[in-house]
Formats: sequence, structure tokens, C-alpha cells
Amino acid sequence: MELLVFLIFAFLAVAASLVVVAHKNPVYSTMALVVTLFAVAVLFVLLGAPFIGVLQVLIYTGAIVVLFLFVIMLLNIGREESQLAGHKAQFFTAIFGSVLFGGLVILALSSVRMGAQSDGPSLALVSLKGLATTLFTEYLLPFEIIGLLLLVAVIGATVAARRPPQGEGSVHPQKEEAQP
Amino acid sequence: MLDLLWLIPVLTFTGATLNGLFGAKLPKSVVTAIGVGFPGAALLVALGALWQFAGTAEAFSQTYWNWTAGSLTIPVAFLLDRLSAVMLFVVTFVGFWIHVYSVGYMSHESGYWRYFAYLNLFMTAMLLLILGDNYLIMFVGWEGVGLCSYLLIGFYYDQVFPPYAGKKAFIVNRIGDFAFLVGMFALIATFGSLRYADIFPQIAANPGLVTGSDYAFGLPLAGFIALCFFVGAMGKSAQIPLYVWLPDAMAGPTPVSALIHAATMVTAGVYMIARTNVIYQLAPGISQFVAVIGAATAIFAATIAIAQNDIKKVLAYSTVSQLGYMFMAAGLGAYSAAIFHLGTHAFFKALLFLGSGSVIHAMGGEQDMRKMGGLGKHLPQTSKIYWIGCLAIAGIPGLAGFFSKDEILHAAAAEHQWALYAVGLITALLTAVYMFRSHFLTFAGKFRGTHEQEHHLHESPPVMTIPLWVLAAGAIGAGWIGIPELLSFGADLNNFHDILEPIVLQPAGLAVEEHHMSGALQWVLLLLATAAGVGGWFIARSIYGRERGLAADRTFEQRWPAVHRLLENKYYVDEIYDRFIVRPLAALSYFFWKGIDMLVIDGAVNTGASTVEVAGEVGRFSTTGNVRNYALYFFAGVIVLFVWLIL
Amino acid sequence: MNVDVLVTVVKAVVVLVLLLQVAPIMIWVERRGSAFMQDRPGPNRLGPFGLFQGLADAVKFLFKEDVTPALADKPLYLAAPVLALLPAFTTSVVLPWGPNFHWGDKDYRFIIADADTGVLLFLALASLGVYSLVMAGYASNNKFSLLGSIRASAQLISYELAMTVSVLAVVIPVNSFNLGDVVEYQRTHVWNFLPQFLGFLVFSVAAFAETNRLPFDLPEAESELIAGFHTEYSAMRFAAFFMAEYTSMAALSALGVTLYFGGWSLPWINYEGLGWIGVAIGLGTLLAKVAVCMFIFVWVRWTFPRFRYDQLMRLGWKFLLPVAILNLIAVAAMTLAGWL
Amino acid sequence: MTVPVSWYLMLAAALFAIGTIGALTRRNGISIFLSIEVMLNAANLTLIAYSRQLDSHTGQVVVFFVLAVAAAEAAVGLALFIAVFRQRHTIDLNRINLLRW
Repeated sequence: MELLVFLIFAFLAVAASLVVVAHKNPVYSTMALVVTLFAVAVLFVLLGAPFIGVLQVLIYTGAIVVLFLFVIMLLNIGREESQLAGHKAQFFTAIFGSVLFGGLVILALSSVRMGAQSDGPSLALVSLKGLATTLFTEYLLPFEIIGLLLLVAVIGATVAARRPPQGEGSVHPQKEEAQP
Repeated sequence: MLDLLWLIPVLTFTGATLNGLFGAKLPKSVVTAIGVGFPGAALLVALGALWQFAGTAEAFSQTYWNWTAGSLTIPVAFLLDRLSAVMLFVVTFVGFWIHVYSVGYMSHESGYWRYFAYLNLFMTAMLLLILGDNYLIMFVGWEGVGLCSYLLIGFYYDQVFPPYAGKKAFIVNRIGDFAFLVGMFALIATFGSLRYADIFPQIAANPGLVTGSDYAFGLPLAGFIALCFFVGAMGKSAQIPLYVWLPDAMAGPTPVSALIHAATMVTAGVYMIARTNVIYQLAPGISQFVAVIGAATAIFAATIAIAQNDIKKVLAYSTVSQLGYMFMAAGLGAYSAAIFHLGTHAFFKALLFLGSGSVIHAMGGEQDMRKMGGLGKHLPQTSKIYWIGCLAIAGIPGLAGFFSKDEILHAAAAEHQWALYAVGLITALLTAVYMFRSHFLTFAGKFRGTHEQEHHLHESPPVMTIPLWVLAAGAIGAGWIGIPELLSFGADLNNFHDILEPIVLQPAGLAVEEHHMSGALQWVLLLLATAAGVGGWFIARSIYGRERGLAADRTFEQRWPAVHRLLENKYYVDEIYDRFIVRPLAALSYFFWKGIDMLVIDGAVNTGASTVEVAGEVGRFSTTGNVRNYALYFFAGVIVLFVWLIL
Repeated sequence: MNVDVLVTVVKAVVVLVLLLQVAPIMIWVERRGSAFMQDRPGPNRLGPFGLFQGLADAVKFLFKEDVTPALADKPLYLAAPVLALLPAFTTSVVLPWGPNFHWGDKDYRFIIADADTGVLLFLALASLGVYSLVMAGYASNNKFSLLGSIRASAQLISYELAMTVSVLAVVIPVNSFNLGDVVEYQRTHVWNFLPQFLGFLVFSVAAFAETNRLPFDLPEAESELIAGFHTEYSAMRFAAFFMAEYTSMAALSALGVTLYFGGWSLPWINYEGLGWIGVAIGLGTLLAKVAVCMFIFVWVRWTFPRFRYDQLMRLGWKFLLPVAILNLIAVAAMTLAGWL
Repeated sequence: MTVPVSWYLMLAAALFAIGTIGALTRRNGISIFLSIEVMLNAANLTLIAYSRQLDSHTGQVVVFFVLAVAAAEAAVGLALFIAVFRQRHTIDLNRINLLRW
């Protein structure tokens, strides 16, 4: 059963990620990314991390990738892609390197056979309470720092994406100024 | 008051700071009040401390702070013992009166506040030098006085020569300072301390510590240190061969010459050798060397002084000569005599300089004696005072110089160093000759200057004459604390002879040689010394007295032109140094500049730079500006790392 | 065959059958309701009170021509309506539909997927709903559709935040994400809308936005964008969007009822003692509560005008989200104090 | 039939390699971002797999952090793309080469 689910979603993940990488249209890439993320989320559940799996769907697909789509559509990025000198070299080097890298890892992993336990993930691992305890005791400081990071990112994003002040975007301040 | 020892240099330093920072903005009266008031207060504190010290006569030491660097700890501490007490008195007393004198002498100068700031700073440094509890504090003061000397020699920085003379003084002094430093390092390496109280008793108790095997240059440790310190003293105290800066130092204001280049700073070398007496006693060869150098300097400078026409130059060479006397005494082991002469010399040489200053002041800056003459009429007080100074330095009985010089000659005789004695005696004669020559040329005869100068002649104001009279009293009376045994008529009136007894430590195993001379011999020597002084006066009088003026000099010049030229040009020593040291050094520097620095070092740097530049020119094509390429490089690096990790 | 699997299949079939009835019924309710509010008859020809109007509409949709615009992005265009149905139906797997029942020798919960992450899973699946809107709008290759899509993506993300935070506040005193536990908690305590009224307000407002219902129907705003993201759709594909909207309304209503109004439970009734009758009463209770909610959806739609886009964004980010966070903090504090 | 953890790791490696190819070969800024997300996910999968293997929550906690960082990265990165697009009307990275020699 686990093997079947694994094989299905592993195949789905690889296929979808290939589409992400290969498709000329960024919208398709994004949709394929959603599939990849969903498949990987299922694998997370298989590996005894249902909470992370759900979070992956909730945060990644539910928010982050939507943001990508939003920007793609806002900027209306089409298929146009430039062809510049030197791209071929970059292209083949990248493919060669990546395949070499992935191949090396897979080769290295195929020689070791680890984690062939007959039973599934332990109850303690799956338990949400255990994860929460680890997160809020051992990793409390990183957790707080991540919160701070998100705040900074929000501010940074707001500043970066803001129009120059004289644009039409700033209706409200002008309105306030207009009042005597 | 003894507890307030620290206050003495702090007071003068406060004066220097106030004047140095705010003097330019302050009115002249306030600058005067600060510049003279603080040394005056320092003098009062010093007198109080000395009074209390005289009561106990115990060496007094005060530690304020410990400077620690690794295993070496140097206390910032002051020491008041008999040696530094004498120096303290001389420095604060003579120093204060020269400050007072300066108020009058410098009243028309533009850098008035600057002058007093420097002078107070000099006092601070000099006090550090003599009050220091160890060699490092002494060295700080030693360098400080060097700095102030440089600043004050170059006081008239808008003229050409003074800054040059200042540089010369500073650079020549550095040679000596280097040797001094090396000596201190040797001390640290051996004893791990620079405190007098740590080192000297140790050496005195166990002379083998320093007289053992060779330390460097075939010398045992004692010899090495003594040589190093003496080279240091050579620079500071203007001994052959490093005396050349002192005559040039006369470019500074005359009170500076009196204070720094006659009374105090230049005697620091003598003080140091007296301080280090234990080591010198254990290095008899070096001591002998010191004595010989001292004697050679004495007669050498005296011969030059005879042919000088600049009144300050005469006094400068006289100072060099007298310093030679002191070193001769120190080299002979007569440290008390050296310090005695140091003290009396401070008085009468300061007096002479200030007197000459009074003359120069009256002459409107003219220093050439050939343009003077007959000033006795116009400057009666100065003339008298200068006369007293001449008598004192010439060793006329009853005045300070007689007693101290006699001590030195006595010491030479007692050690059976008859050659040195003879040199000393001749020098005494020459001293009397050139001093009285200067007096006759200046004050006697007819005026040889311009009418304008003659019209302008005036006696100095009281602010200048009062210090002169105070110093004159010292020049007369200072000697009476050390009346020779012979003249004491049974009573021991030579209070100075044993003054350094606690300081002069007797190294263990070194036999005390008591040279006792017969009374008759002593009488003969005493008379000889007196005769030298009086004879010098007669010779000078017969040549330059009355209305004769410069006639004799011209005759001498015509008869022995070569000798005259030799003397007038100071044996061409400066030219020799220039030819054999300065110019080769300059040439070597030029070579290092052009050859080593510009060609080799700059070349290496430039080669490196241009290599980098070329590499950058080539390498910049890797920065395509395309982020994706950079990502690829990054990824390639990751792969390399990965392969390296798993293989 | 495993009994557990059989039970799960039965539960799933029951829920699916129920949910499939929502859209036709709601078509009738919406039309008759709006007519009633606007003082006009509405559809009244087919059957009593026009009750069969839904059936007629379904038949009409099935037989209409399915038009695909020539310049549409075909795969996405075709996939979007199907994708719209997916979250609407899958979210219901974590909802409790009734009290526990006894089958064989085991007790079962009336939840299809009795997962620890319950409510989170609901939210996660619901958040996928935005893709169908975006895909539909983008694939139609129509500027109104595209604008609708852009609006939808921004709106759904914004209100999802407020909704999630208000839902988390419910979870705190319950100490579990499982919605069955939420109901059990409300059976022993007071219903959640009383202590968490602020959270309930935020949730209900966000629910309107999440389902693109008036006053938040900016993605389809017919007076501005014709029909927004589904302008180009017709026939059964259009019906799929229709169905997805009503089904997700029902699912969200069920979630709201479960979170704030005791779910399938009523106070003072011992469902466990009543056996299968209890299960039926529970299910009926839940459906009744959901029906009330659905009527409120309709009622609001025909009562309030539409928000402007910037007002929508301001309300979501500057009012609802802070209030939700405030509610979260208050609930956390009360829980710590032991009041909940 | 259970799956050995190393299979998950191999899958992660494959996903990572695919993501890398995309990140290095695509020219559209957004596409590169998407590829990077794939790489991040591969890394996450590895972490979760090791969490399972070591029976420890640490891996999951780290993935939690990675999710947060990815959110921040997306927010800032997309904001930057919008800003760049305003200036140059393209986010084709081949045309954004101000760093060129």
C-alpha cells in the first residue's frame, strides 16, 4: 500500500517538476508546481509528518504559489524568452552538472539501504503534540526569529513593490491634504 | 611637603597645558602669571620638600601607579634621595629665576605664550628625569627635555637657521638615545626591572653578576651598559664626538640657552652617570674612557672658545668644556665632585648666559663681540655681574668655580692621573683666558658698533637684573658648601664631599683605595689651580685689556692664519661630519629611496597591482552580468565540494 | 473486505449524496428567495412553488452547447471547472456529520477522515479553490476574466488569513485540530460563538469573501466585469462553477456550524443512548443548521451592495486580521486563565 | 510493503537535480523562482525523510522554518520583480544584466 502510494506520488512529483522546469509558459509551470508540492505533501504524510504535509498545502500551494500566479498575471508574462549568445553553453553545462549531481547522489544512496523498517512511522513521530513541544521548547528562539524575519520580509516587500509617491497609487494622502 | 613630591612636575605641567592650549587667546599678563606662577609654586613645593628631606635625609620613594606589560612591571614612582635633591634644587631654583628673567627678555616676542608653554613643559620633563624612580621614567624625561630642546632651539621658526639647528640637536641626540635604550634593554633582560632600588643593591652585593663573562663586543655586562649609557650621555651632554649640536643650539632664545643648554638638560648625562655609579665602578675601563673623553672635550672646546667672536658661541663652547670637566670627574670616580661642579656650573653659567642675554638685549640682538666694546659704561650692572661670572668660572679663589674645579683636579691628582690633571689645569687656564677675553671685548674699550646701536644702549629692567643678582649670589656662595679639607683648618667643612655617600654604593670585593696626599702636595696643587685662573686673567688683560680691543686677534690671525682658521672654524668638525657621515648617509638614503624603495619595493607592489589589474581585465569577462551564469558557477562549486566530500 | 474501509465508504457515499443535492436546491432557494425579497413571484411554473426549476436548469445546462473560445488556453480552460469542484467536495471529509455510531463490535465517528490535522486539512483543501478561479480567468484569454482572476487571487489570500486565525482561536481551548473533538468540547461547554463572538464575526465575514458571495463577489462583479472569471464559460462547465460555489458554501457553513454552534449536537440530548435514531437526529440537526446559514447567505446577497476593491482589501487587512489576532490572543489568555 | 527511506532520498535528489536544471537554464525570473521552489521542496523531503529515519521531530521543525523562509523569499522576491518590471518592462534575466562588465 505504502509502496503504491509512494510510487504514484513520486512519479507525479517527478513528472510535474519536469513540467515546472521545461514548460515555456510560466502559468503551466506554476500549476505543475502545485502538483509537485501536493505530491510531496502526500509523501510527507507517508513519512509520518502529516502536520508538515498539511502546512505545505496550506502555506505553499494556498498562499505562496497563488502569489506567484498573481504576479505572473499582473505582469502578464508571456512565452517570450530571449536568445542571447552563450546561452547554449549555460544550458548544457547546467544540465550536465545537474544530472551529474543527481546521479552521484542517487548512486551513493543506492548502495546503502537504510530504513527498511517493517512498521510505519512511530506514534511519537506522528503526534502533533511532540512536534509542538519540540518547536516551542528546543527551537523557540529560531521560531521567534522566523517571526521577525517574516515581519521584515513583509515590510521589505511593501517598500520594494510600492509605486513612487507621486503616482496615482497614493490617493489617500492627497485626499487628506486637500482638506483645509 | 615630601608627600607632595608629585605636585612639582604636575604644577609645571599645568602651566604648560594652560598656556599651550589657551595662551594664544589669553592676555599677556595672564600668560606671564601662569608661565612664572606655576614654576614659582613648584619651587616653593620643592623647597618645602627639600626642607623636610634635609631633616630626615632618608631616601624617599612614592609609587603612583604600576605599568605592567607582560612580566615586566615598571612603577610610575618618584624618588628623592641626596642626588636628586641636589638636582631638584638646581632645576627648580635656577629654572624659576630664568623664567622670571624671560619675562623681561621675551617681552617683545610674538610667541610669548608659546615660549612659556615650552619652557614649563621643559621643567616638567626635567623634573621627571631627575625625580624618576627608575630608568624608564628617567628616559621619559630624557626624551621630553630633548623634545623641548628641539622646540625651543627652533623657537624662531620663521628664520632659516633655528629650525635646522633644532633638527640637528634632535637627530644627534637620537644617536645617544638609541644607546641609552639598548642599555636599558640589557638591564631589563638581566634584572627584569629598571628600578634603581632593585638593581643597584643587587649588583653591589654580588658584582659577579655583571663582571662575569663577555656580554657583547667583548665587554662584560657592566662595561656594556656603562658604554651604552655613556654614549647616551655623550649625546645629551655634548661630549666628543656628539657635541656638535650644542653650539648650534644657541640659535634659541638666550634664556633657553641658559636653562637648557647650560644649567640643566645638558647635565643630565652627568646625573645619569652619577646615578649609575655602581656599574661604572665595576667597569674601570669604561670609566677611564669617560674620563679621557671628558678631558679631551674640555680642552678641545676650550681651544675653540678662544677664537670665537659670537658671545653666545664662546659660552656654548665653554659649557661643552665644563661638561667635559664633569665627565672627567665622573670617570675618575669622583661623583660628588662631578655633581658639585654641576651645581656651581649651573649657577655661574646661567649667570653668564643671562648676562650675555642682557647684553644682546641691549644691543638689539647683536651677538658679535667685534661690534661691541665699552658697554661697561652703559650696562654697569650687567658688566659687574658678568665679571662675577667670569671670576667664578675661572676659578678665582673664593668663588664657586674655584671650589668645585679644585675638587675635580684634586680627584685627578689623587688618582695619580697626572695627564688628566695637566689637561685639566691647562683647560682651567684657557677657560680664564677666553672668559676674560669675552669680558674685555664686550665691556672694555671703545664701542665698535653702529651709532644707532650705541644710542639705543640701555641697562636691562629690574625683572632681568634681579634674577641676575640672585644667580650672582649663587655663583659666589654656592662653592662654600664644599670647602676643601686643606682650607678647612681642621674642621670638616667640606659638606659636599660625602654628600653622595648613600648613593655611591661600594661594590663588594672592590677595595677602597684611600689616596692620601701630603699636605704640601695639596698646597702646591691648590696654588697651581689658583695660578691658572689668575694667570688666565692676566694674559687676557694683557692682550685684550684697556683699549687694545681686537688688535691682538688680528695680529694672531696674520701670524698663524692656519691655526686661526682652524680654531675659528671649530677644527672643521662639522665639515668632517658632513663629509664623512651626513653626505654618505644622504647618498645611502638616496640609494634606498631610488633603488630599494622605488625600484624594488614599489616595483614589487606595482607588479602585484598590475598583475591583479591584468587578471581583473581578463577575469571580468566571467561576470557576464547574467545572474544565471553566476548561479551556474555557484552550482559548479557545490558539485566540486560535494564530490570532494563523498570521495 | 475490511469493515473499517466499508464503513468509510458508506460514510463518504452518504455525505457525497447529500452534498450533490445542495446546488439544485439552492438554485431554487436563491431564485425564490430573491423574488420574495424583491416582492415578485420568481420561478413558479415548474411543480409546486416552482420546486422543479432546479431540475430544469440542470437539464438545460447539460444540453447547451459547450463553447470554447478560439484563443483560450485549452487544457487550463477545460481543467478549471473540474478543479473548482475538487475542494468543494473534498473539504467535507474532515467534518463530523453526526454522533458516533456502533457497527459490528466497534464505535465509529461520523467523520470520513478522522485526521489529527482536521481543521487544517479543511483549510488547506479550501485554499486550493483559488486555482480554479485563476486558471479559468487566465485560460479564457479575456481581459475581464483575467481581471477577475487577479482579484480572486488577492482576495482569497487576504481573507484566508483572517479566517485561519479565527479558526485557530477555536482550536486553542479544544486542544485538538480534530473537528469531532471540537463538537465534543462544545457538548460539555457552552457553544463557541458565545465566548468567541469576535472570532465568529470574522469567520462569517471571511466566509462570504472565500465563497465570492456578495458583498464580496469582486471576481465576478457583473456590473464591472460582465461575469468575471467565468465570463467565457457556458453549459455544463458553467454549471460546475455554480455547483462548486454552492457546495463550498455548504461546506463552509458546516464548518462554521461545527466550530461555533455545536455542529450536529443540540444541548441536553443523549445521542449515544438513542443509537441509530440519535445518528439521524444529529445529521438532521446539522443539516438544519447549515440550511439556516445558507439562507443567510442568500439573504445577505440580496440585501447588501458590493464593496469597492480597495475597501475590500482595507477591510480584510486592516480590520478583520487585527480583530482576528486580538481574538486569538484573548482566547489564548482566557484559556491560560482557565475560563474556557 | 514499506518503502525504504533511501528511496525518498533518491527521489529528493532527482527533484533537486530537476530544480537545479530549471534554475540554471530558465531565463524568465518567475520560472527560476519556481525552479528554486522545487529545489527547496526536494531539500524539505530530505529533511522529513531523515526525521523519519532518526525518529526525531527536528527535521520537521526545520522544514517548518524552511516554509516560513520560502514565504518571506517569495514575498520579497516577487516585490522585487514587480519593481524591476516597472523599470525595465521585463523580468527576463538575460536582459537584466546591469552587472555586466
